[in-house]
Amino acid sequence: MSTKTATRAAAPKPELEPRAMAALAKHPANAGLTAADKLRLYRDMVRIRRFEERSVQVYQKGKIGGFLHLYIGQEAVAVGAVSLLGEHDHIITAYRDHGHALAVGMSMNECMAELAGKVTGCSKGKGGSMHFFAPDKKYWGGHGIVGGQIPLGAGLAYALKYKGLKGCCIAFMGDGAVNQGAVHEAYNLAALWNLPVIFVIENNKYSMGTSQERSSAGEPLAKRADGYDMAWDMGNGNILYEVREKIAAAMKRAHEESKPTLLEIFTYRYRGHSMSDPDQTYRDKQEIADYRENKDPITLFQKCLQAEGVLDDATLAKIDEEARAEAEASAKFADDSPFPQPEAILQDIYFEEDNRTDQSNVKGRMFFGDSV
Amino acid sequence: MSTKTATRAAAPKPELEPRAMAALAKHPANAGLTAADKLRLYRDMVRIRRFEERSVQVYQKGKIGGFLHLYIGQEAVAVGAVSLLGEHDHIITAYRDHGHALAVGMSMNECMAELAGKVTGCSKGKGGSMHFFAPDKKYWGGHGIVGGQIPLGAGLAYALKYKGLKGCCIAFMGDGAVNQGAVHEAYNLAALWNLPVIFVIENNKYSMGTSQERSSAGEPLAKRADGYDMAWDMGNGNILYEVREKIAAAMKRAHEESKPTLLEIFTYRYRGHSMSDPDQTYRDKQEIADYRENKDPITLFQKCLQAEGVLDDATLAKIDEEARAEAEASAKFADDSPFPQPEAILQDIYFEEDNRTDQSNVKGRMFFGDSV
Amino acid sequence: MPVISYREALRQAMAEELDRDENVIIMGEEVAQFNGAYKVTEGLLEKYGPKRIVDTPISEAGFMGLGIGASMLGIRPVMEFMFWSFSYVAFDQVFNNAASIRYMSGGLINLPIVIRGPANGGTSVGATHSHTPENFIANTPGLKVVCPATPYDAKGLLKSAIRDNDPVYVMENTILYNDKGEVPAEDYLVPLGLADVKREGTDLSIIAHGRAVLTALKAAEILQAEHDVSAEVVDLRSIRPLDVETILNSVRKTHRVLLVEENKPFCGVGAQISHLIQSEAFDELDAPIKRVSAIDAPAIYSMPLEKIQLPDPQRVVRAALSVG
Amino acid sequence: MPVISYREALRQAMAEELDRDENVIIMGEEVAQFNGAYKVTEGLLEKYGPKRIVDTPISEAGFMGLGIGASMLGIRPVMEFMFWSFSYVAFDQVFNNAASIRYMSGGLINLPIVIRGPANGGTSVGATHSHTPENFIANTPGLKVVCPATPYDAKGLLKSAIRDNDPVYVMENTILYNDKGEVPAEDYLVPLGLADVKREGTDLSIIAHGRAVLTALKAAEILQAEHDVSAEVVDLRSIRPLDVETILNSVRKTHRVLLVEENKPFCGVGAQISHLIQSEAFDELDAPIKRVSAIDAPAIYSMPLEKIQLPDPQRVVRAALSVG
Ligand SMILES: Cc1ncc(C[n+]2csc(CCOP(=O)(O)OP(=O)(O)O)c2C)c(N)n1
Ligand SMILES: Cc1ncc(C[n+]2csc(CCOP(=O)(O)OP(=O)(O)O)c2C)c(N)n1
Ligand SMILES: [Mg+2]
Ligand SMILES: [Mg+2]
Repeated sequence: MSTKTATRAAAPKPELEPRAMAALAKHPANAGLTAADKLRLYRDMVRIRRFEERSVQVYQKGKIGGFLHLYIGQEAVAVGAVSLLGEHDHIITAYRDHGHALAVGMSMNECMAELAGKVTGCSKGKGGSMHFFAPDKKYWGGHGIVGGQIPLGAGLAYALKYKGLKGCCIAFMGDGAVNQGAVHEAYNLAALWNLPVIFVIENNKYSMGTSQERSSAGEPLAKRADGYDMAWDMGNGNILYEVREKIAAAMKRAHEESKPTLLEIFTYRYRGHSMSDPDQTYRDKQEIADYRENKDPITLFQKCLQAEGVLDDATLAKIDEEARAEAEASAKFADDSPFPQPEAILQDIYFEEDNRTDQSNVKGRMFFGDSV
Repeated sequence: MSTKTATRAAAPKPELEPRAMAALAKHPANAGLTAADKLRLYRDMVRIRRFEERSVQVYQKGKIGGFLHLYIGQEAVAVGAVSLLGEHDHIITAYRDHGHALAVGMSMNECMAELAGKVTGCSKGKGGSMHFFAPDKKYWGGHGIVGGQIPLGAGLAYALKYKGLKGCCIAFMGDGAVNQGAVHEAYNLAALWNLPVIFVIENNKYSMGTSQERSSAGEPLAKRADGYDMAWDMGNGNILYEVREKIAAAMKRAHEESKPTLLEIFTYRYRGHSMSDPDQTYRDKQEIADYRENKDPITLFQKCLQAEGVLDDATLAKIDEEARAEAEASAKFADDSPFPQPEAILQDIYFEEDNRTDQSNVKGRMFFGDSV
Repeated sequence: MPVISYREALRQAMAEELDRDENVIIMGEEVAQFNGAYKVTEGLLEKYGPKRIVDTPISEAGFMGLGIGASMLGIRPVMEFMFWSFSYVAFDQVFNNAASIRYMSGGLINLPIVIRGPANGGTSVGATHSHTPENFIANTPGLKVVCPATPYDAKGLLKSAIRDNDPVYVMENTILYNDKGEVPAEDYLVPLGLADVKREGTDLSIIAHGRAVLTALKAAEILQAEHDVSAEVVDLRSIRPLDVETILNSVRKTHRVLLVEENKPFCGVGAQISHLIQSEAFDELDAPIKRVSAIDAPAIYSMPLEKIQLPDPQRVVRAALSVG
Repeated sequence: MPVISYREALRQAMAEELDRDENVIIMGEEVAQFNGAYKVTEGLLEKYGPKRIVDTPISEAGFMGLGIGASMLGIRPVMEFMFWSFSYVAFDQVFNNAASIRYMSGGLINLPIVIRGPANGGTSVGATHSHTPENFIANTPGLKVVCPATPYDAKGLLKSAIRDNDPVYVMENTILYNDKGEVPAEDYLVPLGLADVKREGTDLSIIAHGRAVLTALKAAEILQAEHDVSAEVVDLRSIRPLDVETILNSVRKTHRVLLVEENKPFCGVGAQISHLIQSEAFDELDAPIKRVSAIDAPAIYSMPLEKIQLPDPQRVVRAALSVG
């Protein structure tokens, strides 16, 4: 039998001490960043924050249906990871998907319009908050079933490997998703077949109202990778440079060895699980305040860039203003956009129906009951 | 956060060296066994072997439908584990379930009749080879879907704990079952809620035609328990005393601490996956011969009992003869028994239908289409 | 009679059965400390404690299997799927274990488990969150399924389900949770398999279940007021067992049938009822049976579009008028 | 024309498509080294190698999700469920991902994946191993489903399915694998959604799919020989899309209908066809539509009983004679 051992972090240590930004800046994953790059990273986080805040108002006006899960507090994870994506690298995530969407370069307009169920939305108003997609930006959603996207992420990596491309897939999930069986099946498949996939647990401590302690035996959650001899590591998700450091190492493993990694990134959401969560029963106001005041990823990175001399007050104000203006404009864009036509209900279900010709190899009736 | 660590075997070592029977005999789990006890254990293994061999002939005469998965080679696992069950201890297993059935005390008659689809079968001919049940003997089946019985086993343990009984459930599965998501979900639930359950992987090296190496990343399979801070251990399933030693330790943990254990017991099946497996593509004849000749659990225990002076040649012959006769009689019993009446098709579906009275709280039509 | 919400009716049903039988437990995601994703179980943890009101990890297959296993030993778990859509990850446990074990054991085992939760049609949560698989459940011998439309039925059916000794699905509806209605203070049961004529009529039978019953009732009012059509509304309440007699009696009276459901059309519940009526009351039919279902697409997110996708009173009225 | 088995026809379909398109891969449990649990994929590993013929662990949800994910990037996986019954552990991946992603992305993504495997009715494998969920699949917009009854159709439909750019279920049948029939040597396709009148008749339309077509054909012979009844047998071949025209044309000719399927009755495919016929050809019907399905219980193990439980020619004959 084989005697391979897993690459793993030295000591499981769930509550990570903040590491010095200055040192992290010099890490090879970050050392090559230009001032412009750093400002773009900063701006991307601010854009997410402002977009989410603006969407709250749209929601409160009753213009967004169903659920709205905000990414506020977690911005450094999506922005840090996405900033490393190369030509053949792809991502997929769960329903808390706005941050990733904006980070890959989707416009606020198409995102806000999607929230409002408008035809100008990224999914033509058909997917909603939980189901954003931008395949052209190698962003494969936006998935509502907890853990259900993780086998898909393994499949994207499988396709890349099959095609001989030097790429990988980053598949994000929450800390609550680790207890879905399909996630484990994907761990095993990825390790068994050496797939270039990076599983990222965005551990924000809670799945809805359930703390990690109440849902998951054993910690850190990433050490479950050991059972599959899969590499794993942990990182502080409030520190953008650290996210990049950890993702870069995993990407290297994926690109060069075609091997998977399970990364647990510690982060925090300030708002309730979704807009409908009263957020009263399961955590301390003090805990939230501590994160907001002392560990906010945007504030930490801002201070760091100020210390590095990359960010001055005027630029800071300008970035913030632009992000606010863009968010504001997107709310207007969404408002001004039309809802889809009723006929849209029966479109985009089957490729072959949407593109049916006389030559099509599909006959017969495809839809039943009333039409629109 | 908690700092609990798992109880675990010192060193993962999948290919276990045989341990000296004499030493194992003195282990507390075995020291109390009387000569009569030991003969009964021996006899139970022989009964399983003879039953399975006899069923092959019945199958070859075309009298058994569907699949027939034989337990030959694995007898020490079921017999060893079951021999330790106390008043409130229960078991559940997969479709390779004849050995466990006989070990808990089901008669060969009801088992053979079930294989033959007869009304005298343990499930009245409704379950077949894969679905034996004997709730009165605390044997909860016999389950056809790989891994599907493992959450049920956790549930049986849950019920015992809920009722305040000092019992446990032993839930058996194959090495191929460990890659089913539901199994992992059950691991987590058992560890999180401290359920008195013992998960036993009967690792016979293959799931159908797939070797462990080709299906499972990481070894031993039991170490996946680490991810859940669940205790785990491994044992040599060819040595009955060792099976008892390992199960006894896990039962102690279940009974006294109400904690789960994941046990990986190494064993081997001599025959194909089922009677329809040509057994040509995936393993060496040599490997089979080696197990049969050098590691057979019955032969090893026989030699041990002979060395202990517990088993003489006459007794040995008598046990074997009686088991053969019992198996022979069961084949005749099955043959002589009638098939169920057609009406049986629509019985035993709903408790409330089977016991419907005028006072019942169920009205309306329960079955549709043709009746019988 | 006290007027309470559908949500409160369900909660009362659980509380009363928790009081009555110590083997009854409530289990599911967020049912305890969070008071339920839709607050149906609010206050139960405080009253009954964590032994009986149990929060689970997000492991539907695992905890559903666990509940099924526990029910074999006499526990009576009332399991919550937060949405029906999430039952799909636990499909095997329900269909291969809950539905089949009694049969495969030749009747040695029974499984007194209740599986409840809401459908989400009309709440703009998209395709992954809006499934209504009552037709799948009812297709499956070994399972029972009820779909209450009113607070009275919700309480009476859930209590019957908890006392029933077989697996019963109680399929609720998110949009109905706030609906109010009269519910007796004293103990009562609504038997499984008993339909309810929610409105008497003579010209047409509208047969529906779940929220579609309310849509049908609104349509019946419009039909009466604006078109002088007297529609009878039959609420199936229970899909399996099915009250065939009440259905056929209504057909014998009106000779015209419209079936309404929020499910997708192909092999939906309406298809089965349609076949049943034409095969058992063929000569009573004066016109083809019509159906109204969700427009045959995955659930769309966009709010006004989803309203169009689901049956609404106007579409039901149009369909009713088109029944020959 | 060469006469080959249903099994061989499926294998040829896969081999030809593997040759035609390098993005086609075969994946499932025991499909490669073991040559397939039912030997459908025998020899493919040897010919195409382990990159394209891939054995998986027993992780249906995981590998089905992986196949779906890979199909988003243009791989065309032909996934095998060893039995349909095992698809239940992967139900979520199929229904929430394969069926919904195109829609939820507003048409940006398509999923050219084939999911194939056998139903096991009639092989004495018991309730957990005998499910036939074609009605669940067909209920679900976003999925397509075909059920070939003959070697010719098996090959032609599987090839069409592999070239189709949407998720297609190809639902085979264990008992048919050894059946022989004529299959052209040259490339051909059977379009999805095209029914086939397998026998012409004038007195009664027997409409069936999958193995029930062969049962219907045997019944039709008996009806002709012993009862002088001329039965037409319509093989649906495809459930979704559905060839409504061929169905209705047959009804317009015979005015009497019997529906046969191996599925359970409640909300089975026959229920939908029944509704469709009565709603679109009400006046053409001279008698109520009858159905023959599996007797409404979990699949029984006992061999002679299972034969009774499933539709057999005699039961079909009796039902046919009872059609008014
Ligand atoms: C299979 C399934 N079960 C339950 C839900 C309902 N649900 C949606 S989000 C959620 C909590 C997930 O928490 P986590 O994975 O930690 O992600 P976070 O919300 O913290 O980003 C639950 C239970 C679901 N969407 N899918
Ligand atoms: C979910 C599911 N997938 C596939 C199968 C088909 N199948 C039956 S047994 C088996 C192999 C199981 O191997 P293992 O768990 O090692 O048990 P063993 O046969 O060695 O006792 C497979 C793939 C099944 N019954 N259930
Ligand atoms: Mg979380
Ligand atoms: Mg095995």
